[in-house]
Amino acid sequence: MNFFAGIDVGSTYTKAIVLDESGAIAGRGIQATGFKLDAAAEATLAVALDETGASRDDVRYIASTGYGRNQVSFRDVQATDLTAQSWGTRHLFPNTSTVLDVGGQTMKAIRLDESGAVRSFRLNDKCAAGTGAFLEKTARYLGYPIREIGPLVEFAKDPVPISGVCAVFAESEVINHVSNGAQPADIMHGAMESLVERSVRLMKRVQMEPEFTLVGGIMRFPTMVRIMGEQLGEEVNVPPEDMVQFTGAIGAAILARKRLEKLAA
Amino acid sequence: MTATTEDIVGRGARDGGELFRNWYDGLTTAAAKNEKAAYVFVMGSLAEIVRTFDLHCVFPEINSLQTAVRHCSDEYLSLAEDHGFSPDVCGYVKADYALQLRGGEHPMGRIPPPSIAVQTNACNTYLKWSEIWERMYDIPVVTVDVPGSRSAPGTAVLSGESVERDRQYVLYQIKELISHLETLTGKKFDVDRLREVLRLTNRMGRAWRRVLELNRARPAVFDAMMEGTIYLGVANALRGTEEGAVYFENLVEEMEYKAEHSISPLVDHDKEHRLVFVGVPCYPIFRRFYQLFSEWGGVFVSSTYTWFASGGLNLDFEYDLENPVESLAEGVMLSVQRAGDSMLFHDKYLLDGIDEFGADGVVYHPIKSCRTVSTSLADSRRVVLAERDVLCLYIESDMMDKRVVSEAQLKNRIDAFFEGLESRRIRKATAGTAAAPGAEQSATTP
Amino acid sequence: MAYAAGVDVGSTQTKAIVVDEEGNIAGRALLPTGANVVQAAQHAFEEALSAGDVHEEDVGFVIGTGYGRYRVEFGDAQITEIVCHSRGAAHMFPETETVLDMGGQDTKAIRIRKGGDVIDFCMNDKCAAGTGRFLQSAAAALEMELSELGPAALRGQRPVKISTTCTVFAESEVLSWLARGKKMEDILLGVHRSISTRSIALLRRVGIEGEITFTGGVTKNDAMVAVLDEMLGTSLNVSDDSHYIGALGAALLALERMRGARVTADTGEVVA
Amino acid sequence: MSDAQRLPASDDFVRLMDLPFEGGLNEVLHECREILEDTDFPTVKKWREQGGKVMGHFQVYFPEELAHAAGILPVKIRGAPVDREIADSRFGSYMCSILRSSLEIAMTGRLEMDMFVTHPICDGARNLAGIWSRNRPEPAQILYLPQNPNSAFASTWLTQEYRRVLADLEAISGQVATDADLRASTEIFNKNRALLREVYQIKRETPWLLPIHEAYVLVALGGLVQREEHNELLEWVLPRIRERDARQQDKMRVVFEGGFCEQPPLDLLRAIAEFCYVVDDDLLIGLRWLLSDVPLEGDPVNSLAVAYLDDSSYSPVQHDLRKPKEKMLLARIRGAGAEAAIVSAAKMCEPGLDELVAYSQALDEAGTAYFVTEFEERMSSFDHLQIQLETFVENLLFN
Repeated sequence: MNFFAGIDVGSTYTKAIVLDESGAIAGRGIQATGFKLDAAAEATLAVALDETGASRDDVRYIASTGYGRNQVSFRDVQATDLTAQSWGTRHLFPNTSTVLDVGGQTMKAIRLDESGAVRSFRLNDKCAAGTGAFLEKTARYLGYPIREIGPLVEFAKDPVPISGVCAVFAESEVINHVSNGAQPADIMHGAMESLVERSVRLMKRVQMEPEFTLVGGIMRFPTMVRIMGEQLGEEVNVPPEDMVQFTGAIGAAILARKRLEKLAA
Repeated sequence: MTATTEDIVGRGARDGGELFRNWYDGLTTAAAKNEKAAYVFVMGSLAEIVRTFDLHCVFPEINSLQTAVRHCSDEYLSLAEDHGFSPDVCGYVKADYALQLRGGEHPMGRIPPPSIAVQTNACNTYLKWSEIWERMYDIPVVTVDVPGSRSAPGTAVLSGESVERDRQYVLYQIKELISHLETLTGKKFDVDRLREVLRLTNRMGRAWRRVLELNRARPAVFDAMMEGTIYLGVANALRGTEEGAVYFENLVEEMEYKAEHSISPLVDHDKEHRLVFVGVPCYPIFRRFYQLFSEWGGVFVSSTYTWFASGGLNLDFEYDLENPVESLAEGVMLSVQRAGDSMLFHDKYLLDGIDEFGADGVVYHPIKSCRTVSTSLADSRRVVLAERDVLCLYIESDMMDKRVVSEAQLKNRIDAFFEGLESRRIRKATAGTAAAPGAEQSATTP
Repeated sequence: MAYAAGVDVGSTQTKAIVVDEEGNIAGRALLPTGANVVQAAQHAFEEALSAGDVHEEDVGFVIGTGYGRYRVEFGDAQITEIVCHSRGAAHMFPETETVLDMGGQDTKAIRIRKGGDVIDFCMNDKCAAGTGRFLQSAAAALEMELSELGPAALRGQRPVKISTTCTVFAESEVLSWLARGKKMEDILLGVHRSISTRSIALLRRVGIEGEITFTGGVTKNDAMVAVLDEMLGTSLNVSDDSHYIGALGAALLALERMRGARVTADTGEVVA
Repeated sequence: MSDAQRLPASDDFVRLMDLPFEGGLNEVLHECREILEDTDFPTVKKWREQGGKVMGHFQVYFPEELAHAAGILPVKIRGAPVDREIADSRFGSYMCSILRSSLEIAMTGRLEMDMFVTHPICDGARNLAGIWSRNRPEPAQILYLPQNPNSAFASTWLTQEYRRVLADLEAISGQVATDADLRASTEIFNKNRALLREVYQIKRETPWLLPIHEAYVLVALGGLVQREEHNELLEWVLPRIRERDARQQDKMRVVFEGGFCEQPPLDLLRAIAEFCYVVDDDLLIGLRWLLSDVPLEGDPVNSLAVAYLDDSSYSPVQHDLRKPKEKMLLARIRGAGAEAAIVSAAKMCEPGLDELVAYSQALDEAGTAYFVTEFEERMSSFDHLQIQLETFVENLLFN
């Protein structure tokens, strides 16, 4: 039995996906990345293989992606997050033509062509304003762990505006709001709105078209998706909870499979 | 208060607002009737020559700043940024770009599109700006290239003859501009009409200079950053018109009256901190920005904005009505050169300003949008501090982009600035007086 | 016995100091600011009181300073930290003519007359680049305690050139240098140098004169002090209590106000 | 031709570089890079040690023939990736790096000069005249290059402006530049420009022989030595580059646009070279501003002025109705047979950033693949750019 693996080495987590010959997902793994990227990749792949019951030798081709893609010594090929995310997204939502990927410190808008290949893309500038970090800092400041952000903002009644051109200065805005008695839920909601605003702006830069698919860790908040939908005036696709973090790895695995086919041909 | 006081005091602000609205109504009608409009700029203004051909004058800078004053600049800015403009470039340009995309839709009415754009190089961004209209409308863009000072005053590399050459160069270009306008309008250039327009500008200029000068009075008679900016708007929009000239002659009357009766913009004017403002105001929070200073008793007795952005009205120069065209060329050259000097080499101008207006402090407001006025501020500030016993405040924000205007950050700096000014005042007041109880505290203070 | 107090509510820490009539420190306290600024100020003040076991009713005047100064609801007056740091620095190191305060989200360079009168000051504008926060990001990236950074950086040999100025991106740049096999010590040294370079640019903006006193939380970081000393070619005034200087300045100013004498906002001058 | 045989011993100029010609092409190129990246500007120091005068001129263009004829070494001021411990205190937050670092290298004594000239190319650069004169002893001035090259009077006026600057240069060197001197200098610079055109011809026709970062080094050195020596170097190097046995790879042919003023780090160019062949660019366009030989007949100063106005390249900082920038870029792409473009601008560079908008729109309409990126002279990690380049290439690879 032949398998194909995609490994997404992110700054915080490393994700691995194993596809079987049919291209169906056979196994997956996720582990904290840490400093030893190569080891993390190896370990995560092992976890994914356990799930499939396949052995390491059954893996015919391995593609790595994510910021540590070049550190994966046992890879056969590597691809950037942009390429991997695009193929992964396309796998989950075949009609996607605009992808937004908001991560901890990066924001990427990707426009796909009919074939699913990347047509154009934009990355956020080298300043953290308007990235996930902005949201996390706000939450951390309000004393909420990331996982509680989602439930929290559901209770927002009267969102407060957060501009903050600098992710750190945004805190002093938050300080003011807090001490003016604003509710944490409303502040977080405000922060999300400003983050969504920035995302939409980035997507406009790539001449966005529906369907829209949101990937990346930050998008797990339903409220975020709702706000995004409102601002776009369009339904937006979001990978199922258990897939959110794996789109990159899926894409990589697909590329591994495509690549081997191409080489075989 | 006597009836006269009520009539006179604040008249400039009242009438100014009305003139301004009428002016925008005029533009709105022009837009509706598809009448030709020429886009001109405040620095090195070429409004006079344009008026001579009965074209509507549109000042894109004023349109843009109005969107900020009317709290809608962010809509315009983000529309432009959606089209690829960087957050780091001039907000005026971006707001105007969006304005054009929105078919001239503006909080004050509707702005007609340009039939021609006329500019000097007083600001290099003018050139990039009009290239946008060139692409959008395929209209003639005429640049009058004015060579500025080649180096700092005192180290002059300009001999009389090179000044003469520069004058010829500018004059030649003005003549080229005139034939462009003749082609555009199909009208023959009427020198007597120009003479008339220049006469009116001369009248306005005389009054404008008098108004600025009257603020040397103690207490100050108006806030150069707040009211001054309103007056400036009228000066630019209506230069070369009868109503403009009359407006400023009335304004002189108002200011003389205020000086005579010690009427100040401040509630408690014997505590006034006399300040010089350097740069462009913070329009997104215009009134609040003013209050951050006035709450502490700060009044801007002078503002470099009223110099460099007045199209040369601040200069001791009057058009020679015997040779209107030559004199216009000369005026444009002078106003662009001095505007440039007041930025590139402005420590000298500031020192004079500080002395003439008896200022206690200088507020530098460099802005993200404008490198023309902001580039030298951090550096000239050092010179001013070394040359005069004044306190300087350096605060960065923007004149259009609310995203970089952080009131908390501004207030913190402004408060510290005034705490410093207050303590200086007390120190000066008590300098020489016998040490008071507890004075050992200040043993180390010179 | 009468006392005066100063409460310095910073973006990360809140400090309180109580002084007696002679201006000697009677009690002090330091707390994380957290989300509830008002509470943080209150608690710090109470802790300082009990530390010096002083009764609240014996405190005649309280001045609030720092970002949360208007949240010190029990305060009798507010004064900006620029002025308080100047006053405190002048008290702790009388020869001070230049003050560098490195805090959580801003860095301040202040020129003062001996005694504490502010001549000129500059702060980082635009964003938090080059502030103490940069160190926090680095610490987070390396999963280290803030207090471990200094010692590690001091072991650095070849400082890495940190190109980002964004405090948030510092995190990813640190990681990418690690990924490229750079030694953690060298990266940290690079981080310290990049912050110092920016601070020194601020100092030059106000002009460097006389003794330089280093204040704020980052004074606890020996590496930062060492790097600044080296790059400035002089040694900064630093003491174990340097991070209390803002609160101390506020307390001293409070003391003078309390004495009923009319006191200038930012100097020790007392006028009948 | 063997490396042993050295160069014509023409010694009517001062050699400021000591290149290991006997070591062969790669050693020479390596040494060239060392010299170019040395932020202590060894060639300029050497020139001054021998009593030579130096005129530093800010980007983009300066008629260096004038300085050369007056016996002065014209040095192209293009910033440097140095830590800015002094200069940053002289500027606000929203200024580009090249302004800051140019002042830094002067104030830290890395680059000493006898005269500084800037131009009204942008709102920041012209301010250098004032900032320089407040911070530096050497005279600082502005050479006004016309922003209305479409005026019939422009060349007359520019000729006079050139004469004005020439007089100031002569005063510095105490050496009068006769028309004969000026013609001689023009001839040397004509030759230099011809050789630089050859460099770009190689990049267009056989890009695998000369990656962009090597080409850049060769071109840029012209701003640091006398042109005679630069010509000597190019004449030695070019034939040897043509003889290289490098294999052509399957790489994307791109045009790099956005290097007219602040310079991208050499490693950024190297990163680009890993993924693409850069077949044309606007790096240091000022050295190549004049497109063909300047005529040697007639008033030599006037010839230079006319060439600047009527026979010249384009940049975002010159407004000329005859040169709509976006159309010029498309022409450059066509001319070089490129498939894609990297359109970039230096951080905080207003003219460059404004131009990106027009460039993007024009490229979209033309259906040319491109990506937009910002750079800074002292950036040290290029993940941003690399990820975009890789993505481009991958889409060829996987489809």
